[in-house]
Amino acid sequence: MADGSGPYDIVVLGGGSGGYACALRAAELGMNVVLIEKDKVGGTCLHRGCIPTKALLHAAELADQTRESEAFGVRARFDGIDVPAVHSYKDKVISGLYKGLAGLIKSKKITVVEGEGRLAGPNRVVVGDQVFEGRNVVLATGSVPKSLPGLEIDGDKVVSSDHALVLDRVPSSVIILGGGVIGVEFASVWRSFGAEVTIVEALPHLLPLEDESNSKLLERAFRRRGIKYELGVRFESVKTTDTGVVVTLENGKTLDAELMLVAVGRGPVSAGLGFEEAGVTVDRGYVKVDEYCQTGVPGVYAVGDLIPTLQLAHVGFAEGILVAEHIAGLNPVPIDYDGVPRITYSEPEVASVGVSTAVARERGHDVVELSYNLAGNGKSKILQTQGEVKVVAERDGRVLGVHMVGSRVGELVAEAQLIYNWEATPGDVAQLIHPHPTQSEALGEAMLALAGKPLHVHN
Amino acid sequence: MADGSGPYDIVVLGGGSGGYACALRAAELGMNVVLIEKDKVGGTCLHRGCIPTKALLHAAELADQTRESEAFGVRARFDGIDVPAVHSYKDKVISGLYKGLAGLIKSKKITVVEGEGRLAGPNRVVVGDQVFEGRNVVLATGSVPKSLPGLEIDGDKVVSSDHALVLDRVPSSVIILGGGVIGVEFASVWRSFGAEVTIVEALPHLLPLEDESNSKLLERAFRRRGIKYELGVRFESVKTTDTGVVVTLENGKTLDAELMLVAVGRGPVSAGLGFEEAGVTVDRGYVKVDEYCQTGVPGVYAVGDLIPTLQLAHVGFAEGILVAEHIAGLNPVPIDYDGVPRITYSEPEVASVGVSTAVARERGHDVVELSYNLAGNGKSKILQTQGEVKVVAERDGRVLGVHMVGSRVGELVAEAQLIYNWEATPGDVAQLIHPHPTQSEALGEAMLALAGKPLHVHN
Amino acid sequence: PPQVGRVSVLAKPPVRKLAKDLGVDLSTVAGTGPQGSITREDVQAAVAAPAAVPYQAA
Ligand SMILES: Cc1cc2nc3c(=O)[nH]c(=O)nc-3n(C[C@H](O)[C@H](O)[C@H](O)COP(=O)(O)OP(=O)(O)OC[C@H]3O[C@@H](n4cnc5c(N)ncnc54)[C@H](O)[C@@H]3O)c2cc1C
Ligand SMILES: Cc1cc2nc3c(=O)[nH]c(=O)nc-3n(C[C@H](O)[C@H](O)[C@H](O)COP(=O)(O)OP(=O)(O)OC[C@H]3O[C@@H](n4cnc5c(N)ncnc54)[C@H](O)[C@@H]3O)c2cc1C
Repeated sequence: MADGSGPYDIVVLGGGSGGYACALRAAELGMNVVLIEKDKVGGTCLHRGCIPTKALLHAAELADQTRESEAFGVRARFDGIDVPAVHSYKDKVISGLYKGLAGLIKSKKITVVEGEGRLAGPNRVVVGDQVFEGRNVVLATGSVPKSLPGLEIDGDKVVSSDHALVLDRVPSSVIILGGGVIGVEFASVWRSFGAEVTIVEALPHLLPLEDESNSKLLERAFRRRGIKYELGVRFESVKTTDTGVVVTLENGKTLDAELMLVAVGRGPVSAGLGFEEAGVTVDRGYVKVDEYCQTGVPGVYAVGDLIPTLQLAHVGFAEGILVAEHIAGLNPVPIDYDGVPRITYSEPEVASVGVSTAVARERGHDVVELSYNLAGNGKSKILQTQGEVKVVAERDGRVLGVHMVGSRVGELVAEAQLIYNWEATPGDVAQLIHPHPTQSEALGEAMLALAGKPLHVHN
Repeated sequence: MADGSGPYDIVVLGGGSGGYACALRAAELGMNVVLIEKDKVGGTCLHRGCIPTKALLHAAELADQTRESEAFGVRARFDGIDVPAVHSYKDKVISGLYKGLAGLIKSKKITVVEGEGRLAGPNRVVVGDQVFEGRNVVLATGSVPKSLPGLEIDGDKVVSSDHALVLDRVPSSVIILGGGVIGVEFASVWRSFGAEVTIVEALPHLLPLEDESNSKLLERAFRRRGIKYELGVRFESVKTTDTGVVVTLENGKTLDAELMLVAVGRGPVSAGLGFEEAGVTVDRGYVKVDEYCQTGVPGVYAVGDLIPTLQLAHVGFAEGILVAEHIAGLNPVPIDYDGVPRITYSEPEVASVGVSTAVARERGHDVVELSYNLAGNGKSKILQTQGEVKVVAERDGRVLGVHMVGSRVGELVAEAQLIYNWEATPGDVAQLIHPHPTQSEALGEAMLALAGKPLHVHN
Repeated sequence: PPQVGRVSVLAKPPVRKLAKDLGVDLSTVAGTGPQGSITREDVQAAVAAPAAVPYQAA
């Protein structure tokens, strides 16, 4: 390991999605990079976020399918969830990817420093008594679970996603505070595993950042699955008892359960790390940056969950790459954040890219929209999933947004991402016929219909 | 129902994918259409093709998952296949879609005639004693299972896909003659249902129309699944016995099994229908057409499996639509058949669009290619599937082909279809970061690597 | 009768995106591709030839 020498081309502080993507791209571009990580490279996403949740969600899918397989002619008996086995499956996925990532970073000759770093000046990061000088510094310290004022997460009966991911049992009942992506995904897992689940969300809908049509379809599906929710009502307090928790809402209603998951968002990791002292502007914990992820201090950048853009791993990747290319003088194109695909991996999945109908109208577009019901889609009928693909477009113009609900629709958003970002019109897509029978046909049908040539569209 | 009057704008003979898509599009364009079908609208695809096979494949997926769920922490016992229940699930999917389609056709005011039609002149189709005159006639009589010279399909021990789809049991062992899409899909279903399966293919690889890399990956996966195959060897003869069949290959080897499926291709339905008498050129059963699906006889078109283009439902759709638009004078763009996506829905799935490396080279392209192993893809690890995404591109130029193997990769070909048909370069795609964690990222990673900016690429 | 979605500027979607990234107004570009469509090369040529871009004071 390098001693605290330097100067490096780039010192990256934090080895999560944003930090390591930046380090990898910079190394590829011939730069001399040090990556400082206090825990494990891969960060939240690999160890406590995207990957472990999606492993749980896959086990949940298998549990549902095993339970329901008789309707498809497959005789089976569901005998319950083996929690230790779920964890060992999940941990094996993580450790495999972790090994791959660590090897990759090593192969690119990036210097990895284990330890907690602190910004000690515009181009200087200190780890213990080592000092790392860099022509550029990239802040990528990520985020951690937030709570509400006065609400203490005890890790036992009141837990965060970090705890929920290593829980040693399937709780009999759970209250989930927060109906955003993380809350909804855990609700889906636990319900599939057999728990009674109630989500409490202060805003009027689950997944409040989604187009309202997506939220409503998810709510309908969750209702059918027996997932309960209290919408448009605020949490007031929680009391732990011998057997669990009693939650009081502001409307006076009380709910009890074995466990409460607090999923009210994640806050940036910036306090006490010397950012402001070095001249970096921090606003409610978030580092402020321009479209190239530059802070106000020359040579200091910030990426990922630390900055107030979408908290998604692939946003971190994109920002990390952008910064490396910007430093290398490659003149990269700034990220269009509307064009970043979003997926909630619950059952059913919810996925979108571009803007909602409401936002498109606000921006003054003359909007046309079309919802294609998955009931008309052969593959969705085979999977026995319900939902829709909704396309928002400018009249006689480009596609402005795609919003989808249904099992497995997350994979369809990659196509929608190209359509949105390349400013395609429904007619551009309608000229091509999608493969039959796939779920992607539903997107194709919506485009055909918007282009004035509906095929399998039932009114 | 209209009596044999007319003249119609279009008389469509055959109500499968090609015929009904043409009728629907023509009706939308304000034309007066009669659709003649001797059996059920929806044709092969809906009743004896795409849809029933994919329902069986989904039941097969559930059987596999139920068997293997313990490795994911889901305790379950697989108790076998309930064949009547599989059929009733499959039939319910078909009947739901059939009802939808019939209703759709009716709502467009298309005249549907039940009966067997015959071309009785350039613009005249006869059904029994009714005569339908059309300014245009579209031949869309589709295809039926073929056999080899001297090989009789008895429907009992030697069966076609038509019989296999209604088989009342899971055979203990099957020999499948033909390693094309249909043979491979049935092999996959039966193996998942517990049968011993051996495929016999005269060409050197399974799925001989795929890029060799795809064929080899499928062969490897099938070997692991215990699906046997004999490649590069011809069938010589079959003898039925009390308990099944004994098959002799040209190399002298004999194989026995309870059943033999003949899946050596499908032949066009054109004999005895008056096509040649009306002046239409027929070559080995296929109707010859130009790029607008016009036969040599003015006003007579042919679409779908009846013409020597790819035998796929969505090709039928595209051709039917093209013909309707051509008749309406809309000046549609001819189909680029290389740009039609192909999927084999086996476990694992195989999907491709564009051309293979070999064809790209033959055409004189300076080819670069990149294979992204699904081992580096988080979502594929979660699904525990193996395979790859291979991208073939012109050096410093457009993408020429995408070839994929792995569970669920069929849905990814929709994105690849846009990339191929819109002549995108890897760099165009690499500018956008795919959603994490999805299988579509594997395609993104391949594009990033080809664009000179690999992200999660392990060497 | 319903019309097929027509694009005012004939260029494939990725080419439209490229033009946007490079600041090229497609309505000022003459297409040399099939049916007068604007190709990637046309867009790149428009960037290279300053005459095609409206004059801007420094
Ligand atoms: C439950 C859950 C599920 C999620 N699911 C998804 C999903 O499916 N898809 C998706 O796109 N996103 C998902 N996310 C979000 C995703 O995990 C984050 O957007 C992403 O991890 C942000 O990357 P980052 O690099 O900014 O921060 P992080 O991944 O948080 O990485 C920051 C790293 O910096 C290190 N660090 C912090 N401070 C210091 C210091 N002072 N010195 C040294 N090292 C330090 C940390 O140890 C950490 O490794 C999920 C998040 C959670 C919590
Ligand atoms: C087992 C199997 C699986 C398949 N899976 C897929 C898949 O997953 N994806 C895919 O894209 N393709 C698949 N195919 C291929 C697909 O089914 C065909 O490409 C498609 O059905 C062709 O459509 P068509 O309209 O040309 O012909 P058909 O669907 O065969 O329709 C022709 C119609 O014409 C009628 N007809 C014939 N002669 C007359 C007459 N003289 N008078 C009146 N009516 C007549 C027939 O009854 C029939 O309904 C599969 C095929 C099979 C056999």
